[in-house]
Amino acid sequence: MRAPDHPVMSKGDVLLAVENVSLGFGGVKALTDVSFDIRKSEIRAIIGPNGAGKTSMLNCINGFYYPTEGRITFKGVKRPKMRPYEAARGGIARTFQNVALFKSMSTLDNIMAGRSIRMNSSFFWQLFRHGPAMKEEVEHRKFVEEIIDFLEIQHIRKTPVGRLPYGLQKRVELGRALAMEPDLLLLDEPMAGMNLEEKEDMSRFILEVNQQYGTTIALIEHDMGVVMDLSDRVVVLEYGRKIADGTPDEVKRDQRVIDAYLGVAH
Amino acid sequence: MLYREAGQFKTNYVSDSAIFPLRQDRIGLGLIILAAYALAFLGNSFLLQAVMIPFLVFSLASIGLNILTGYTGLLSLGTGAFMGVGAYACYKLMTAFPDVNVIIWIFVSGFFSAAIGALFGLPSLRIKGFYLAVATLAAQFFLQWCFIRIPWLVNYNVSGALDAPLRTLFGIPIMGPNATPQTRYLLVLTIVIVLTWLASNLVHGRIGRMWIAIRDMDLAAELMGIRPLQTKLLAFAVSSYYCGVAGALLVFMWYGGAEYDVFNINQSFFILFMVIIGGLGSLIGSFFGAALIFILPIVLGIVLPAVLSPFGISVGSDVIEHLRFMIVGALIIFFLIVEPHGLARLWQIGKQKLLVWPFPY
Amino acid sequence: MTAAADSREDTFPKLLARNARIRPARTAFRHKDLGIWQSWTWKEVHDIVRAYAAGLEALGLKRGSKIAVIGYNRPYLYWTITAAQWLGAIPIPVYADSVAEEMAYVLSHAEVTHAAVQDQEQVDKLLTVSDQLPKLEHVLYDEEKGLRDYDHSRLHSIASVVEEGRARLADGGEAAKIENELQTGKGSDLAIILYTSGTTGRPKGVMLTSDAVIAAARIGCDFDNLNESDEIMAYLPIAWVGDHIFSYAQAFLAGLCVNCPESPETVAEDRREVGATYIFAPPRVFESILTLTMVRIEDASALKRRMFHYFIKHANKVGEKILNKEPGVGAWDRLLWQIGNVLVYAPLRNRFGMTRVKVGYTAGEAIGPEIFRFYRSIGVNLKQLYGQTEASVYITMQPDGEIRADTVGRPAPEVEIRIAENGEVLYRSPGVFIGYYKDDEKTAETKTPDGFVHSGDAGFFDANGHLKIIDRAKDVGKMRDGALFPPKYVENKLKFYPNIKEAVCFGDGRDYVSTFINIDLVAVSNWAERNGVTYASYQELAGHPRVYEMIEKHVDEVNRSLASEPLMGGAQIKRFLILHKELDADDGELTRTQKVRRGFIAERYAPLIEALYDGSPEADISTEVTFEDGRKGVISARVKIRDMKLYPIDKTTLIPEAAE
Amino acid sequence: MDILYKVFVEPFLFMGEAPDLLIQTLWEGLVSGVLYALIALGFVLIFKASGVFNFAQGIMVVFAALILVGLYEKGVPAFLALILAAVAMLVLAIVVERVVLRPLVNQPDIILFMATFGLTYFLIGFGELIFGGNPREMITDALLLPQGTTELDAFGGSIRLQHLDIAAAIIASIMIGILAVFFSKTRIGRALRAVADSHKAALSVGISLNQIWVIVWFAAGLVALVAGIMWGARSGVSFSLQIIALKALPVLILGGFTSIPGAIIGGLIIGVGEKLGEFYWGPLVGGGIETWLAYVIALLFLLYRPQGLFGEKIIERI
Repeated sequence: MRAPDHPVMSKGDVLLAVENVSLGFGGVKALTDVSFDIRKSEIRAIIGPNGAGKTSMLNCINGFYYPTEGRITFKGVKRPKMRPYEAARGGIARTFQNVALFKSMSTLDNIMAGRSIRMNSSFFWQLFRHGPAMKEEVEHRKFVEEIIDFLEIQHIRKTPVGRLPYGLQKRVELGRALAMEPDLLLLDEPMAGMNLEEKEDMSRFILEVNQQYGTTIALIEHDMGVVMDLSDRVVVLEYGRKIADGTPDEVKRDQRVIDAYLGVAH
Repeated sequence: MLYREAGQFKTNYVSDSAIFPLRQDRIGLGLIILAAYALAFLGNSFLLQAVMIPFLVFSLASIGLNILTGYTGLLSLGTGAFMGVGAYACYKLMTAFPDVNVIIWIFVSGFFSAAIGALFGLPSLRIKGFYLAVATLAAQFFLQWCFIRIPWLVNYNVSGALDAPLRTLFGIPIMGPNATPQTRYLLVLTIVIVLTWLASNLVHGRIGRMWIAIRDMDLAAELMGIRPLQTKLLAFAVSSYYCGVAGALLVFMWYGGAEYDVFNINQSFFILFMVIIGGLGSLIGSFFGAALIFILPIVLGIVLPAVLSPFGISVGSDVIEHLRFMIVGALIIFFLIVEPHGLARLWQIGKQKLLVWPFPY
Repeated sequence: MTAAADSREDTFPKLLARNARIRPARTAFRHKDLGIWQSWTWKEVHDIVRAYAAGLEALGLKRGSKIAVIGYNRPYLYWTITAAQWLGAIPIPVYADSVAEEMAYVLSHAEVTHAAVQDQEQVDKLLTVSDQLPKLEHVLYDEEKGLRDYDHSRLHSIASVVEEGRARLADGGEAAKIENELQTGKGSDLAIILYTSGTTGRPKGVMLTSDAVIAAARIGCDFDNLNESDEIMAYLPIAWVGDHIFSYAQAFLAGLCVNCPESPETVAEDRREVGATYIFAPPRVFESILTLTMVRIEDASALKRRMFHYFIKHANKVGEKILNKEPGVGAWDRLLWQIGNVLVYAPLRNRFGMTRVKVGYTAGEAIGPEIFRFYRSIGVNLKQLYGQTEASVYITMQPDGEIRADTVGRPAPEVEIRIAENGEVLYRSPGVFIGYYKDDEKTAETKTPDGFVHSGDAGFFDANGHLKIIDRAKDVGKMRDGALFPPKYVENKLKFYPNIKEAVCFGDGRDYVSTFINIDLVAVSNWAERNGVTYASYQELAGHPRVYEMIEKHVDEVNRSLASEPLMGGAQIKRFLILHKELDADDGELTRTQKVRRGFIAERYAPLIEALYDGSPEADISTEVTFEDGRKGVISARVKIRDMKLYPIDKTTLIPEAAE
Repeated sequence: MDILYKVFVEPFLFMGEAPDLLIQTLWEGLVSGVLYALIALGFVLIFKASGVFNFAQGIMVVFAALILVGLYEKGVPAFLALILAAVAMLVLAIVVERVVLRPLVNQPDIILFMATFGLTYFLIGFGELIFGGNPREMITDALLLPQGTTELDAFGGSIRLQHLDIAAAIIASIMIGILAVFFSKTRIGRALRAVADSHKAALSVGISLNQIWVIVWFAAGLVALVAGIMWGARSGVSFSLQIIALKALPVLILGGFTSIPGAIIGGLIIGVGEKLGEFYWGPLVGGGIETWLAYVIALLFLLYRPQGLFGEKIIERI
């Protein structure tokens, strides 16, 4: 796969910084004064018990919500209030906790749809499905096929995703996000509802994406176990506040984390 | 059963992403088109004038609405009005520039309805579902009001009606009272085939995927960088273009002349029926829907008296009309219960069955 | 053109050069990759292989060195074989699914210096056993995925080797050297070593010369008229002799096109897309396709189901005769078959991906006659052959018009066969091997001084001169009266009935043959439903008198069929019982590959065997079993035994037509 | 500038100059607003309980009125005809539940919406088959609805109040009141509210979903009957009446699809707004803007507040 569009940053630089972010809906505070950063080419996990504000955090990062206070800097630039598609075009891709695929489309078309932002042949040629339009279609198809190959989903290439089992749907969703060639990939509970084998597969893919393409990954997990093996650094949220931040080992030893997880069945 | 997939392998992406990858489908399509052209020479004027021309025109309008409602998931009740815009635009253009071939004006008139459609599509960014339907209803009633209140649109014609002037192509009358049903049928058929082909190209490419993405999961689509407003407006524009051309054909190639109330709210509903019964998100479904909703009542009008008379029930034409309403209504409910995804789904299932024959799956 | 026309090309690289010359633009290989069938013409293949050979030479591959080829069917792995042969090196294909230890044995036994593998998985396997492979210098891989960060000092992508070779070929001297290597190769050179897994002991390396492989390939090509317009699907292990002959040797010889599937999961679909004209599959593949067909058709609407069964029945009646172009089929029956062809047979062939099949082969083990006939009756020209690695496959084949379900055909062209005293089949042909690699003792045991090879299988020729294989020679026992007792032969006859899942026969050194039978739960419960037999458990069903009655009919038919074969008549089943539980690998009764462990069963069910031979009408047995959840328990049962009527052995009429 | 003056200044000056006309317009707007609200109520009832957007509400109005008038013409006493018309609406509710709703349960909204289209067509055909397609007079006298006009002298002019309008306003208000009480005070009413929240909750109250559907469709039928009488009395009973049902849409948009007070207030806003617009601004563009003004008002309102007047702010989640 190609190098990302912004080669100016190198491994270890801060790709995205969250500074004192708070988010409220009416009277309810989902996030309170959260700060952390995500560095280039790392796997960063955001964990916490249910209702800790993990998904809200992700939604802030990709522009779906705008923080009520604080600021988010991406690639060194403070993020203005923006529409989600602008964040996507800026290089942030994501998957969703409850798979949000385009149900009626095939695996192939879903991932092709992920290429939409990189396709720009004119409407005119699209009308004729020839010339530049077809050339572009073929070019991106090749790219998508590589993703399909990478995720080992050749056998479901032309199956409508609505008919796929959950585990495969999650994989297709990852493929769709990869198709965007993001600088930052957000994964919202990528392993939720999976069996052990599927979890292992998914972990392998996440690691490979990170290693092969150097994609920066931020992932949310409810379950601590998987995350600890996978991530370089972990930030722990509880009731919308950050309670710990560090390497998996540091976090594991943190008393507040242990307390937060006590009594939480998982 | 008829399919032989064996040996139909693809060695490049162009042929793999063909719209009809299977040879048998291509042959079938070719035969249908051939038959449609042959009909011009085999069918009588009644068949062409009263059945085929309107069927094709309504199919085209259905394709238009299907692009918006079926592919992009935006419900519209303003189809009739958008058709009207096309018709009035065509009339103005034809009469203002009589020297330019009318076929060009038919295609150009669509751009006017596309623009109006996109304008009324603007609220679609903020409102969805039935709420959006109300926005399109505003378009319907407002435009209809314009058709009545702006006499300029009909060149200050006292009757307030549109009429088809005589126009020719290579000396053959193609519009107006002298144009034979055969010529008009051939013209309409060609236009419909060309526009269907273009629509098929669109919905199978990047734009189609973006539309479907918006329909299936608009938030996910936006988070993938698809601009919702542009995509929706494009759908409105393309959809209205098709409706506009259909409207122009409706008035000038079928009726030969019409008043504003051709484009009333009932026309909008009529087209919507076709789309739903035919199948949301299917081009071929648009043809099926048009056939069922338009041709079925005609068939009933012929069949019902024949069926009822042996029982000594002689029926007036008004009773036939009422029965037609009832039967169409009942059929709509029946089809929705049997196959809510429309005739296109039945067609799909049928094809799939042939493909896996003799197995059930 | 048939392959026999050209005989100057005595090695595969030379055949490749010839193909590039006489059919440069014809497609040689296809591989479904990245969603489409990537294709290469003979000329392209030739250019790649030539460059590849140059690249391999640069990596130190020399005449006589060995290179392992490990992976699924990929064009570049086939080309590795050719490139190695170009240089006079010996390719050693290895089963891709073998575990690292097995692989290490073969690789170290063969003293390979190079290995070309498919992907990361295989590279990892080699890395884990690298300490056992001190001679292994370079590892080449086809798919780069996951390997980017590996140490590349001894690891190369095949593409980079080919590129390197291409660059070197730009130099005239190098090109001449490579050309020289090509010409130096002779037909009598060792072309390949194929390791046979073997049921016992370590794998043995079967050494085959180019002459042998090409001669064998030619036998097959001429026999069935294969030519460059044919297509084959390469999906069986490349280390297996069949694949080497069909998808490699015959492809190069006849110029036919080799199609590699996308992945093991997509073989069925890929096969349908390609529409191969020349197919090969072991019986279990045909069997599972048929089973799936029958299961699926049961879900079809009643009308379709009736239509299907009606026409299949009709095909059963006349289909084979029509395929064989035999006389005696009435016009009406022909018409009916044609209608059936439109409604059922042709669509079925389409679903199976067999629409364009010119000839299909099955071999390796016995195929059920119903299964075999089913395919032939719907118009698939399926044949059987009997072959071995040591013979470069071909020993016997079925000529057109003489195809029967119960024999493996006549000796293939240029093959001589004789039957030893103990029933063992011996053969001699131009395709036979030189010997086992580094195992002269075994070679001497297997090859007679006059060049005949012990097949290890027992068999006999029937009245029509067709060979029938009955069992492994060492498994064929003798009954007390001296009659042959081939357990597998009898068991297979039983197992061809769908209601019988497994059968275990006893009789070696005994007065008569007796049998354990395992019913097939799916088939029998279906039967029970149709016949109003109610039951609460497997055990109850197995012991049901009406089930016994039904199985008894099957056994009786088997006896009748055995009686009609002079040599086999003594092995008729005198007594049988139906086991109260399914034989299960979890209980150690079957191997993991679902083969019966005869000795273990004899031990475990000793009381039952005793009862079979002491005349008692029933016997008690209790066995420990492992349930699906891993719990252990004991089940006990009283099992009934049935006595059978034996038929007089037919010594006079040697017509094995009534084989059922 | 002239345009701006004509649009933004002159109409208001005119209002101040002739307050009697303003009051008259407001009154007329109020009356039609009440009737819009009544029709919208029918929608809300069904939407709340079954999630179905009942396009057939309009034809139900016509159908109910036609039965009433038709029976009366056949010689049935007026009030008996009224009861029989109500019974007919009950039968219709049962048939609809059996034939349309039950087989389509769990289908997407749009499918159910389309089914009510089918129902509309069927009822149009059926109604015309039985009663013929000609417009009828509503039997106002027989139903003891008042006729005549009262003129009030006030605001420097005179305001004409049709007695019928007064009656309509009163009856509609009573109807709305009854429904409000029904919903908040009775067991079934509470169950209906529960069903709007969750189908499971309704089941726990011990009423089957099917029964609830019959009840709401019947209630909507009764509302339709009342609306039919009122509209019929004002402008005759004909199939063109069904188009007024579409007017209920902007009302619903304003008021929200599930809110009864919303429907009432929405109805009034639309009714009054429409009449004011037509009277004061209509002449600027040649009149007749009543046909679309309601929709444009709703549209503009939607752009400002997509969730409607009484809807909660939608927080989208993913």
